[in-house]
Amino acid sequence: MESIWYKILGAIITVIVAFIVGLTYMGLSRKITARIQNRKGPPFYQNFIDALKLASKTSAIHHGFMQHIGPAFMMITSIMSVLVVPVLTGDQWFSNLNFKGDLIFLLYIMVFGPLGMALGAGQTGNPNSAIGVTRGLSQMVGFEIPWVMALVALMMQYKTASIVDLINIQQEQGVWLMFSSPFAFIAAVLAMLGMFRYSPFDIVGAPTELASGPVSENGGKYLFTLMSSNSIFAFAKLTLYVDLFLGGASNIVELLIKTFAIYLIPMLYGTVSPRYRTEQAIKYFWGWPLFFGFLALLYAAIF
Amino acid sequence: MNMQEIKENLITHVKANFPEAAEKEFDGNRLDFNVDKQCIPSILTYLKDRLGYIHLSHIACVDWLEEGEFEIIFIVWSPEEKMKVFIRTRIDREKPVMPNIDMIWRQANTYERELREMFGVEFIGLEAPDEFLLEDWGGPPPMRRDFDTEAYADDTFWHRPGREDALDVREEIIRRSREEIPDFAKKYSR
Amino acid sequence: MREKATTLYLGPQHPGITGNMMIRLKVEGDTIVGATTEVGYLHRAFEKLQEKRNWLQSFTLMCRFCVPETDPMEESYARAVEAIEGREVPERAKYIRVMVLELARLASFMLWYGGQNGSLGLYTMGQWSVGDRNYILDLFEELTGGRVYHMYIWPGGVRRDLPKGFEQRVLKTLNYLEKRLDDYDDLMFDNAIFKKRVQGVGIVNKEKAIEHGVVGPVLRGCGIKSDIRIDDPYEVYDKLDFEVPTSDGADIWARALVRRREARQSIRIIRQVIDMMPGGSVYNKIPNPQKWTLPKGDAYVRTESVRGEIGMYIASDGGLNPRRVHLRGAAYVHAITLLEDVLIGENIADVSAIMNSLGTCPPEIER
Amino acid sequence: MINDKNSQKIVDIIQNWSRKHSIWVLAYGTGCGAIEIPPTMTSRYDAERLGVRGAATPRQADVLLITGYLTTKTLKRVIRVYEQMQDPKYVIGFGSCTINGGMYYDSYNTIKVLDKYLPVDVYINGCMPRPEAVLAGFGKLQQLIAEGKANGATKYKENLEWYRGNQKKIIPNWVMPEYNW
Amino acid sequence: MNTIILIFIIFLGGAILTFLAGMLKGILKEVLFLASVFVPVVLFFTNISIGQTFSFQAAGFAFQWGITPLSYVFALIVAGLGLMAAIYAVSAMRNKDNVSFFYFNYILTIMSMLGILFSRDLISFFIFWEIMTWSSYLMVVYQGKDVQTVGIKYFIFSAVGAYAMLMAIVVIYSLTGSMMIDSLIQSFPGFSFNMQLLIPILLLIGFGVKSALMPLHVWAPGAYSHAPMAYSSVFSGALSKMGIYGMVIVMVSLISHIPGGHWFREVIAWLGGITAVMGTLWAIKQDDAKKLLAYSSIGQLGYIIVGVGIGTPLAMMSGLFLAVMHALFKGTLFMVVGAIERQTGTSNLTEVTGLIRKMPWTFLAALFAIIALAGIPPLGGFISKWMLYESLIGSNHYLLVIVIFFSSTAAFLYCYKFLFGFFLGQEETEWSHVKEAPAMMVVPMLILAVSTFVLGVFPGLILNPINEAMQTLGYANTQGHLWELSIIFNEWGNQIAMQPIVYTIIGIFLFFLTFLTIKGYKETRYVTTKDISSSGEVPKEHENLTFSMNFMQPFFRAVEPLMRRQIDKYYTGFANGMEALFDFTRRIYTGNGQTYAMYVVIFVVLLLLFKNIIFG
Repeated sequence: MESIWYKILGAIITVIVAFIVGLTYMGLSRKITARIQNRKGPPFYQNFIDALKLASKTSAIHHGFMQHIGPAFMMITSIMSVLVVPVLTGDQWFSNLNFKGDLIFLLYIMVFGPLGMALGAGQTGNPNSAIGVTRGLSQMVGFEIPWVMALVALMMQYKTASIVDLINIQQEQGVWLMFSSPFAFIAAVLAMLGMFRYSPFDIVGAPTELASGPVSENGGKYLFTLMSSNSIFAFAKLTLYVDLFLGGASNIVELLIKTFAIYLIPMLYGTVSPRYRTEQAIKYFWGWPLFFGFLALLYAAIF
Repeated sequence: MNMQEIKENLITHVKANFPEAAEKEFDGNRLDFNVDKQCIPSILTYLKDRLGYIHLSHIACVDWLEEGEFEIIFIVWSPEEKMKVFIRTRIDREKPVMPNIDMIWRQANTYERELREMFGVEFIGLEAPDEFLLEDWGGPPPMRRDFDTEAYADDTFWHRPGREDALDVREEIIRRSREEIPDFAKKYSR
Repeated sequence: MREKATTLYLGPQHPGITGNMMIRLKVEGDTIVGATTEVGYLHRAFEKLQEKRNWLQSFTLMCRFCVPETDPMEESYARAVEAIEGREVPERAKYIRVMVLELARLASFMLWYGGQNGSLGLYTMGQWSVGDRNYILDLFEELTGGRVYHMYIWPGGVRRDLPKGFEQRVLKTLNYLEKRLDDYDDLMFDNAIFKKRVQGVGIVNKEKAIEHGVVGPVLRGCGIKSDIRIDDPYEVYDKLDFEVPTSDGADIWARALVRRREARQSIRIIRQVIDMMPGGSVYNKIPNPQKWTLPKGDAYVRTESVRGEIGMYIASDGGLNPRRVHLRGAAYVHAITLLEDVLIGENIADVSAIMNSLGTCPPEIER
Repeated sequence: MINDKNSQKIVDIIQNWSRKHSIWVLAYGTGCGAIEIPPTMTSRYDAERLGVRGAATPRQADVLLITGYLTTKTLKRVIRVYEQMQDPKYVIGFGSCTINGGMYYDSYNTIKVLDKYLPVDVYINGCMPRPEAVLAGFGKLQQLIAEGKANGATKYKENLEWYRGNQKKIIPNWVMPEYNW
Repeated sequence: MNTIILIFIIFLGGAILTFLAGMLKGILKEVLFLASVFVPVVLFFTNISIGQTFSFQAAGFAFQWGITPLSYVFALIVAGLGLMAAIYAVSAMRNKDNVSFFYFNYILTIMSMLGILFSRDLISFFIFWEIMTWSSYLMVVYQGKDVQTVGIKYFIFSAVGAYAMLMAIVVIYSLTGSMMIDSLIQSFPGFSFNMQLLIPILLLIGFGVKSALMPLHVWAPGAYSHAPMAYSSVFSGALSKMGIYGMVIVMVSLISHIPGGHWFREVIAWLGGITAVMGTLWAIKQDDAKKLLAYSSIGQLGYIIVGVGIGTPLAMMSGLFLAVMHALFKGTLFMVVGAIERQTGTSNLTEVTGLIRKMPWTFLAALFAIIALAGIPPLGGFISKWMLYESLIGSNHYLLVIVIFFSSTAAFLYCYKFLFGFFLGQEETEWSHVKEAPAMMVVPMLILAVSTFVLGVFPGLILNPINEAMQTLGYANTQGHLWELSIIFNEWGNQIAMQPIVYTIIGIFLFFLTFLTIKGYKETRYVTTKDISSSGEVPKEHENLTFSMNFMQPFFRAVEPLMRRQIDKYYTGFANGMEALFDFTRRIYTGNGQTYAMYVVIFVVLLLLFKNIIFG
């Protein structure tokens, strides 16, 4: 019984760490983007101030119960993802209840929140929200395919659906999956561009088109919850990539370095790209990423 | 063909078809025709289709309050001949009615909407929403000379007190010109 | 009864709108099936106010017509007044005017770079170009005292002569900007995604252009070589050597190409003007403004701005005030009937890009 | 614990500090002053280093920036947008025209004094105000927020009838949903 | 008296009595109807045990009725869903014309489905199959709309399936001399290879029609959407499972025994995969909720067929589990549509908007069902999806898993469209009069919806009978290494424990729900959907602010090449070709169903006559 409480405590700490790291990364990304754009940029802790500001907004409105609980759904997804993904290998405090780190479960729990959020956005009655949601769902169908191909390739190659096992395999072999199954890595990274919703795939909340899309009716505490959820989710996704392809991390510094290296890819790509139209984004994912996905499957089938 | 020949050529052509058009020549590439309002669509169509004046550059309206008339000026431009032609017409100020020309140039629609709203000129058969620039406007067409905007503004809006003191700025200018120019500003003075 | 198509309000409070106007879009899916523009959010009744101001006071109102590029308005007003009065302008003033106009064009192009890319989500471009635009505004500030409102080109010449060494500073800025324009090309025109987004979108073909009276880069973007500076030359443009770029695509991409080359032509013109700059006075003195009357008559002048031709009609009744001033900017034809027409069948995602590409500037419509 | 006076004070200080350093400006260019907003936000002046950034919809924004003259038609939209914003919210009047009508003092279509219709926290004067002036205005607003004096929204709530009366005087066709808090 | 025969007698008697009671007005016929469904179902649950049989001789054939573990699983679906839908139907069909005819057919359908499951011999199997087909056909044309197109399509395909099955039965009888299913299974390995191919193909045509397998699915969208919704939930939830039931027997008991049967099953699985993708894509395109659900059913049946077709223990388990889940959630969804259609008068997703505050309970049921349909944890749909993926990956079906995944990701699009179209969006004044559906309609929906949740947390409840069924089909016992009460495993031993997941989710949800509610409680206001940030403008009365037309257009631009052709067109082309070929029959061609059926009969008879020549 006692161990369960320790685990829960560890999980809560993990979530807090994820929240802090996620927000810091977003702040750093703003800083780096600013440097690329020839300006000083906000301090790296700017996002904490923004979050605190949103949390200290005194009033809030909602258009009904679904919108009220939409951010809570989003939180379920992000926290569950953090809990499923093993953060540090072999660390008692960061074993975070992971439910054996099942990949298929992770894929589906990742959809839970966006769909709940989409219902909340739908209830606002704002057409921009609904259009944003349809775009987001369409784009999701786009990038999930190469992403799943990469995962299926890994699962078939190593006969396991568990992230923990995949990390162990990497540590036993002493080589990262990034090198031992390169095509899966490429497909997954290309799909990741869509997952992080930086330019050119920021079509969901495109400000100049939809005025921030699904979140356009959310302010104050709702936006705060969404923002925290996004930062936790970003951390979860980054950790997942590190676990799958970069051999996991045994201490927190290694984890931070690896996740940030991964995080730079979509961010830097985003600063120099305009936004795709929805169908162009889908077609992009069904082009080269799909090709690499097939290569990954082929590679997995042969070896 | 120099400018003078172009003008003469144009006058002959227009005169042949619209004998009542009264021309007036100017320096440079400008030529005016005074016509009756009924032949506005036909003369514009003629200019556009036959003589290559394909660009409607402007439609302006001048309120000659004293004479009780609006003057409406259509300005067309020929990219071939590099010539501006002014088609002018005068209409009654009390009952301003004009033929519609937005089937000749689509953008005329916008001009006509503006004239309708700002001067109260009615264009027969103009299809456009009633309001253009103003919303819920209750007063007379505001661009008419007899509409006093200052009185209306005083009447409707609240003015911040203090503005009337600054009416005469000359004293202030004199006062300021005696001030010493700061050092950093000296290098900019010539 | 409720309509079938969804109504989507684009503006006035919307990040994607170019200024304070509104487009009421009717959409089915993400295809636009109907568009109505609504303007008038910026109607200040300049023309009415000018009837109350004297000829010089009217001049200060002129630059406030449309802010991205204020000098063509001043130029139009000055030339119209000069045409009615028959006032001569010193040669040096003409050259300075051309230089200021072209600098203003360049500044406006910088803003367009930012707007066009910002509408497509490439914000880095806007940060670069709008930041670099400050260097031009610095020059303006030195010359006229204002960053945006210059009130520099007035009837009879320009308000004051160039400061010492101003030409060198202009050339230095131009050298810098020329390098930066190459950077912009790398980011924007060599960008495959940008190309994908804008090619075949927002088509204004020749027929439509004639029908709607399209002007400026939009007209040149559909292959018609038309530029007021060449067709109806004013100031000293007929003495200068420059090209009028055209493109055949008729879409946003074609218009972007036209603007890209025009920005370089502006730099070329400024260099020539600085080379050819004569000496002499910069203005013919106007009489006491309180008693300044113009003869009865009217004038219509046209000036090429970044968005296209600006036409100004001024009628004088021989009094102290203008009888009637009527200005029509390029957006007056682009942003209402043409925009409503072009938007049908386009994607919601492209509305903002199309507006930027057509050069809609609401204050020009509403005045 | 929160009800305790001293701890409430500390909470207030922290909250005001965060509000001060995170100012989300609603993307609404109401007038010609909007032309100096891009330079303020971009590389040379870079307002983002002060925590100022754009917000797409009124629900997310903190500051309504009235960039210049307001026509009666725009005023209606501005009121609508202002009432949709969440507390605490601030208004910055930008340019001479918001203060006393500026050069449009006799125009029939623009309002002359903004604070009759909306509670203005900070005025930035000039025609047009330079980016430095805008930054200074934001600085002033930050100062007011930190001191807890930027309470225009409270004033608006308390004097809603007076504001409403002024607004309805110049907007004849009042079809907006009622603002009830 | 034997309980089995008692059940059927009550069913039959109830049906006739209800039909006769239709002359009388009032509550009597409703009570009779409910009783005649309720009593046999209760009898089934209480008095029937597996292995019980009842046999008799008639007309020279031996008939045997009894229940096997496999049919017990399906009988659970039929009995449970049949009962719920019956309760729902009483309220839903009140004040409709000709209700007693509906009741009559409904009872007959339930009876015939149970009959199919009880039959141990092919004759009674076929007879019940025909009763089921006929009663469902009468239901499809019950509302009298588009009988010429929809009804005939259904009729023709059913007839084709039935005759194919009949032909198979004839062949089997000629080969074995027995009508028993068991004897067929026993003697099947001894058949010649041609027969081994012919019999399963003919049977699969019959079953494939009912389970809407890809080239045979054409009838389904029309038929599902034209029947009364109270019936459609049974139609899609239970009746289509009869095809699956047959397929399971054919796949496992027959095809496994033929050499190269592995490839045969691959083909079926791929057909299922394509069915899933096309069904999903077409579902996204529909604007009518009934059609959407109909296509969605086709897609979901595709998953089941994939699971059954692959046939590894995990796959078979997932297929059967999804069959149960599909009955639950699709039954609920059809009921939801029925309730909304009853309250608003239309089921068009582009017209109805913003019912969430008007019909909250219906929304709750729909929400649960949709989450289950989308396969999102922790509801039951996830279990089946998870098992399906793991089985596909475990059995090295590289591409099929991608196809299935594409289909199930794309399914989110129509899931959202369904919920958004009916319940979310602007609350328009034209629907302000709408009230919540009567309790008799809401309660069955909620019961079914909640059961998806229960089965999601404790999948073992239904995996237990499935496991038993699979053991009789020749699979090893999977309890303990593939599933426990609330834990499921894949073939490599990776596991998903549902209970801690559910508790964590509920914990997080409650925490943030409390946070969102308590924080600034006094200053949090509800505003109407008209008060949205529409760019500062106040929308006009007649303007539509709900986004509903061409909902997923950008997606369709991307998948355009897939959608270009309709299977329907091939059939039309085929029919046109037939017409040209039989040009001389033009005089007797009347354009109605009988003629088409005639073609089929002639074709089948010809096939039967020349079977020896064709198949040697």
